[in-house]
Amino acid sequence: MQVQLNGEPHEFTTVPPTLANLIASLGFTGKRIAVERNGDIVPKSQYQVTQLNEHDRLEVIVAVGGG
Amino acid sequence: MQVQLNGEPHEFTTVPPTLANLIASLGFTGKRIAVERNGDIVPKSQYQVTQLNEHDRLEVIVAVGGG
Amino acid sequence: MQVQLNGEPHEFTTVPPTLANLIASLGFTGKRIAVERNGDIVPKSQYQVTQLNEHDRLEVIVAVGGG
Amino acid sequence: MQVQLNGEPHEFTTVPPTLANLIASLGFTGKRIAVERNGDIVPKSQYQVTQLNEHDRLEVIVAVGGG
Amino acid sequence: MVKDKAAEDRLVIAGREYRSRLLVGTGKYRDYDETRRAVEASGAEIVTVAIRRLDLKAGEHQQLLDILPPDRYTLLPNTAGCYSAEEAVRTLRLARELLDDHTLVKLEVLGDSQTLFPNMPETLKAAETLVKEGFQVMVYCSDDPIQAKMLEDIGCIAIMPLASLIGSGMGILNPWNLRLILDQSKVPVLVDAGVGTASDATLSMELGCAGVLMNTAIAKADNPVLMAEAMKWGVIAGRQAYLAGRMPRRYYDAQPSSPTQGISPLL
Amino acid sequence: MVKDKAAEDRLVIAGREYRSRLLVGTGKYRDYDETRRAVEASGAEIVTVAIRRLDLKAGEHQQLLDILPPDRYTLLPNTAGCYSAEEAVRTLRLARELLDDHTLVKLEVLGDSQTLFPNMPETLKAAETLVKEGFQVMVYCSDDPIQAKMLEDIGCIAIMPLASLIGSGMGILNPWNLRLILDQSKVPVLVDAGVGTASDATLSMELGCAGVLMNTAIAKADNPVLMAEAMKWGVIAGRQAYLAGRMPRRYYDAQPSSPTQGISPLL
Amino acid sequence: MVKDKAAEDRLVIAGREYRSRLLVGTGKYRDYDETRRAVEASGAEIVTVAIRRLDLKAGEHQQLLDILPPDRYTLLPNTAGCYSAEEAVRTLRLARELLDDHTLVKLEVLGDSQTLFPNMPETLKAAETLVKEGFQVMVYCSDDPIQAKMLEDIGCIAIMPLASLIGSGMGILNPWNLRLILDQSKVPVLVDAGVGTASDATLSMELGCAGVLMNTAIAKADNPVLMAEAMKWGVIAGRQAYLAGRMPRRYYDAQPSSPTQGISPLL
Amino acid sequence: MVKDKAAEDRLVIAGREYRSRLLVGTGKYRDYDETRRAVEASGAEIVTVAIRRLDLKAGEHQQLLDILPPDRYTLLPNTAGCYSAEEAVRTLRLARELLDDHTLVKLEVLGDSQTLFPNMPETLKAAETLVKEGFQVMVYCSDDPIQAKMLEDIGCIAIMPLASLIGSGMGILNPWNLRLILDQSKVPVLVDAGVGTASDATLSMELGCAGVLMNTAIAKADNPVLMAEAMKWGVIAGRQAYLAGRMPRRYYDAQPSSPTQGISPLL
Repeated sequence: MQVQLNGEPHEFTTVPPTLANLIASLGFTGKRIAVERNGDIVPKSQYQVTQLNEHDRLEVIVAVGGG
Repeated sequence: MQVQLNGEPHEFTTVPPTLANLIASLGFTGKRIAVERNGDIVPKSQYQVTQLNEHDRLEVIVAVGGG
Repeated sequence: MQVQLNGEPHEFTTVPPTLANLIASLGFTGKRIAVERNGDIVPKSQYQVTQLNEHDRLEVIVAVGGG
Repeated sequence: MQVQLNGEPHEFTTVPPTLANLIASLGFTGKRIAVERNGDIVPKSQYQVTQLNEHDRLEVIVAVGGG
Repeated sequence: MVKDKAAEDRLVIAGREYRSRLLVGTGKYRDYDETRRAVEASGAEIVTVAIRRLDLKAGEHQQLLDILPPDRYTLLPNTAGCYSAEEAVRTLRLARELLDDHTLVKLEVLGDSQTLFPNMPETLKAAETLVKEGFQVMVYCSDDPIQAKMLEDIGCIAIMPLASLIGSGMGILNPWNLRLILDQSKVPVLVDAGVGTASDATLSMELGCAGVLMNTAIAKADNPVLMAEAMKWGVIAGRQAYLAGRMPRRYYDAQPSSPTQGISPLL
Repeated sequence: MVKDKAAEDRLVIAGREYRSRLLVGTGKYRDYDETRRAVEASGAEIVTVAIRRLDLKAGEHQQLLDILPPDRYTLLPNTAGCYSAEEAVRTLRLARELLDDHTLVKLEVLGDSQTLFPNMPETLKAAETLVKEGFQVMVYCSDDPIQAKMLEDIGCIAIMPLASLIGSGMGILNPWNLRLILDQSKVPVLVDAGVGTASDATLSMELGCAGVLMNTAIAKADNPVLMAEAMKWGVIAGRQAYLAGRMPRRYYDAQPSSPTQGISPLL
Repeated sequence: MVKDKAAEDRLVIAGREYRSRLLVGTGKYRDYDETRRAVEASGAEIVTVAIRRLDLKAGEHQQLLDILPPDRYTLLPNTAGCYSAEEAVRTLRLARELLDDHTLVKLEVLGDSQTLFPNMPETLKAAETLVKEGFQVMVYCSDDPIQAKMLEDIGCIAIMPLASLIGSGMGILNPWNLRLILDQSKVPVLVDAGVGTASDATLSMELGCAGVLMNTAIAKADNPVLMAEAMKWGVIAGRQAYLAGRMPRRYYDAQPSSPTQGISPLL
Repeated sequence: MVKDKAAEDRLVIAGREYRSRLLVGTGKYRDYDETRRAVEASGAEIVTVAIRRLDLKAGEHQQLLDILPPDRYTLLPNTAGCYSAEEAVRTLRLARELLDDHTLVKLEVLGDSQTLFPNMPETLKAAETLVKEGFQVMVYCSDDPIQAKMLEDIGCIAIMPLASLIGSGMGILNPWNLRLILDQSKVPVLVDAGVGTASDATLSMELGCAGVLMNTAIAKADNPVLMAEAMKWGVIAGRQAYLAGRMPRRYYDAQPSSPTQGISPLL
């Protein structure tokens, strides 16, 4: 399945294709991130139950140094 | 007839009760003024034909020193 | 015996009329002062042996608050 | 005859060897200059009668642009 | 010759050329005679006037406009005293009627009566309406370069940031923000408000401003007529210095003004 | 009428009256033609010149003095380049001879070649000698009010503190010290050195200076002739503003320039 | 005793007390270790972070939040890089989710990428939305007192005007406008942006600011960790001086620090 | 590690190391208790005292020296109130006797009682005599770099130019002249006189001064003890900022503190 991840095409094969599994595949389980799916924020509590669909646009957001 | 002139009650008896006559009674015929009647600007060309009514609110405006 | 002390006449009767005795009479023995006699500094070590004369001009100097 | 002119050796053959003649040879007769000879100012009125000697140190001075 | 360029230098406002880059207000003078003499001494060609209710109790006065012949001065009606876009727009519509379809105006919408600092949101709103209605808007504004750009994009024909608060005489408090506005603007930028003395005007022009608008600095000088003339020369001095291109600042090693060669050593 | 007082305002130096309060140097120009045009444009009536050895290798040049007709300009020979009282005194004795017993001079004794800051002890020494020898000494000095007073007490006829280093164009770095000198002096105080642009000149005059002397700011502008004219107006502007008496600075509560009465409320 | 009042002096933000009045950013450091050491040296308790896309190509990095233990630091997510209200609101909603319903945020909406000057209309719009959504908004803004008041009226909990442009290090360009904002505000006013060195921070606090927020001045010093400590002391110095109440400025007649009585005349 | 260098940073005066770079005077306090508490709070290790006639009418007072234990403070007797080299030399000879052959002194010779500006010719003369007599002279002087150099050449061990007039609290009026003195001096340069608040001290240190000497700014604050502490931190802040090396000033194009990469566009 292909999704749009942070503006780039991203191939993703884990099943089931939940957001939690995608995050795990990125190595970010439990890390402090926020996720937007097709323009809507997905609460952390929903990662397990959020099924991704082909062409979903995902933004994974972190805190970085800034002033 | 009483009108509201620049926020004050103003008694006015000339006939016909045109705006031109009111202005004349104030000694401002031909002077550089602007007039607002009930919130609308009355063009100079209409002074002669503008009949005033009891309780009309009139503003007579001039240029003064300012920065 | 009268001396000029810090610009004022000062009567002084102790004998012998040494500088040390004058200082003692002022209550300043052992205090941090400096003394000028007729324009010359008298070292502390000389207070005992310095005989004062009538009309000597003495300046007794201390440290005070200053910036 | 050689003189020191403005710090440089200067050969000078006119006779008589007056200061006036030296100035003439430089093309500065009547121009606004001042002259120092061996450290002393020579007034303009003395140029004609001032005989130069071998090794005289002469400074010819002008006004130039300055702030 | 380069100097001729300065001789032909003109301020262009709404398509009209002006020799003078000093614009003056007409408020706060002792009387209209002093006003007239000061305006004359200033050499100004554009003169601001305020729009107010006729004072009915005051009797037959001389009118301000009588001392400002329209063939000599371009009048610039302002919206001083307006605290909202609505009031300002109404005032200038009245001014347009008053001055026979005159459309060149100075917009100012104030934020509060203590500082007379501009209310920028209302200023932007009023500017939008006025430009749509065909006014040529010279706009008093803060020294915020972003909002200055918005005003220019709306179509204002001159941007007029305050140097400091109206009537304060504090001079240019933030030349850096003025600089930003000057760098970005394609319409004339004039300093409006805050000038206190001639050097403030000179400095404004040296920064590259197209002109300076002032009132209190002249009217409240001990000798207004003389100060008006001082301002005339101050603006010209600053403009010429700007055009002449100042020497670089260089702290030191200092540069002698007289030649270092040819110094005669002590004999 | 008050303005007439300004019209009759004159700078008095050594008993002679001058209309212009701008004094200019003649160094650092491209050529004597530029020098002449800039000096003319400045309106200056007192012009400084340096005293140097005739350059024998240079051939038959135009002389500086040829472009400065003595009936038009008062020459002010200086001691630029002198680092001791002895050199300065010698230079001015030569100048006196050169200019046919001319006694009005500008004394400057420099401290080092990097800053051209005055050497005040040597300046005091030279001033003493020169005054005794009958010179009328206008003296370049630091902005130290105590030593300025010493120079006045010696008999110098004008005190000329630096605004900032010679040739730096940094403007007035310490107006407060200038203020002290102005408050105490009974002879004219002129700013000498440091002016970079017209507003520096205006500001100097507004502080109450009797005049301004400059060279580099004009000669090293991109367009010296135009800058010379800018300086002329800048000095006049500052002088008139000083005479006119500026409005008081008042941060806020700001004072509206337009009347607060008679504002027509929205109907 | 009066000094104790200073000892108990606290900055209160969103109901929480802080000892430190220095807020620091975390951008522009060489690496996270330098970031950590500088933040520690600064003594800051409130630390800004930016919100960005995870960089997928960068591999397994240390995360910024790992070096900022939440029990030690209050995080202040910002909207740096946002040029519209919409982007800023979205960014802070993400931050709220990211930081587990954290609502204390720094709003900044920029006007353009060259100046990073705030876009005030968009800032006002975003503030309105964010306050309605329950955010506690500390807002970066221009030094316009009228719009600062609007932001306060909307419900922002801290007003944070720029001293000068972000990253410029120019210090406080217009202390007078800051003064106006300080005089009128009932919420804390912090200087945000423009500080370049410790004295800028000290001065900000002396003006009466509740705190100072900075980033570049520390991160881009030659020695960021030492500069961070300098800023800590600079802010404390300024705050204490403000609380201590400075001596009046009095130019002269100067006041001797040593007694004028009791001076022994030369004998 | 670079920070350690700052930790080992010491002021060296007459061969002795001091941790504190703040020197304080002891005049103008309400009483000796306040003096003691303020001096303590300031962290100063060098403390100036004045030399005066014992007041015979005053009865048995506490002596100033009783509150300044010599093992804790280095005393710095001054010549405040002296208007000639002769008086100053005499005063310091008395101080030497008074303090048991103490030779570290502060020389100041004043020009007049209204400004307390230094009399530089007399200062130079006194310095010459004192150095010959074995004194270690820290010298209060004007900000004239040439005469500062003369004082250094005479053998003064510290150059202490005024920032502004004694007791004026006007801060640093001419940082440029200070800069010249700092650039040329091989002995410590301390700002003496004129500091009004903590930021003045911070700024002095950032310029590169070795220390700051003050009195009125502390003693005449509303809360002298708290201001003394503010000055302690202000001096430290300025010193550390100087050592840390400030970021470059760059007006714009401004530099964002947050990364410009990785900004998530609106979807």
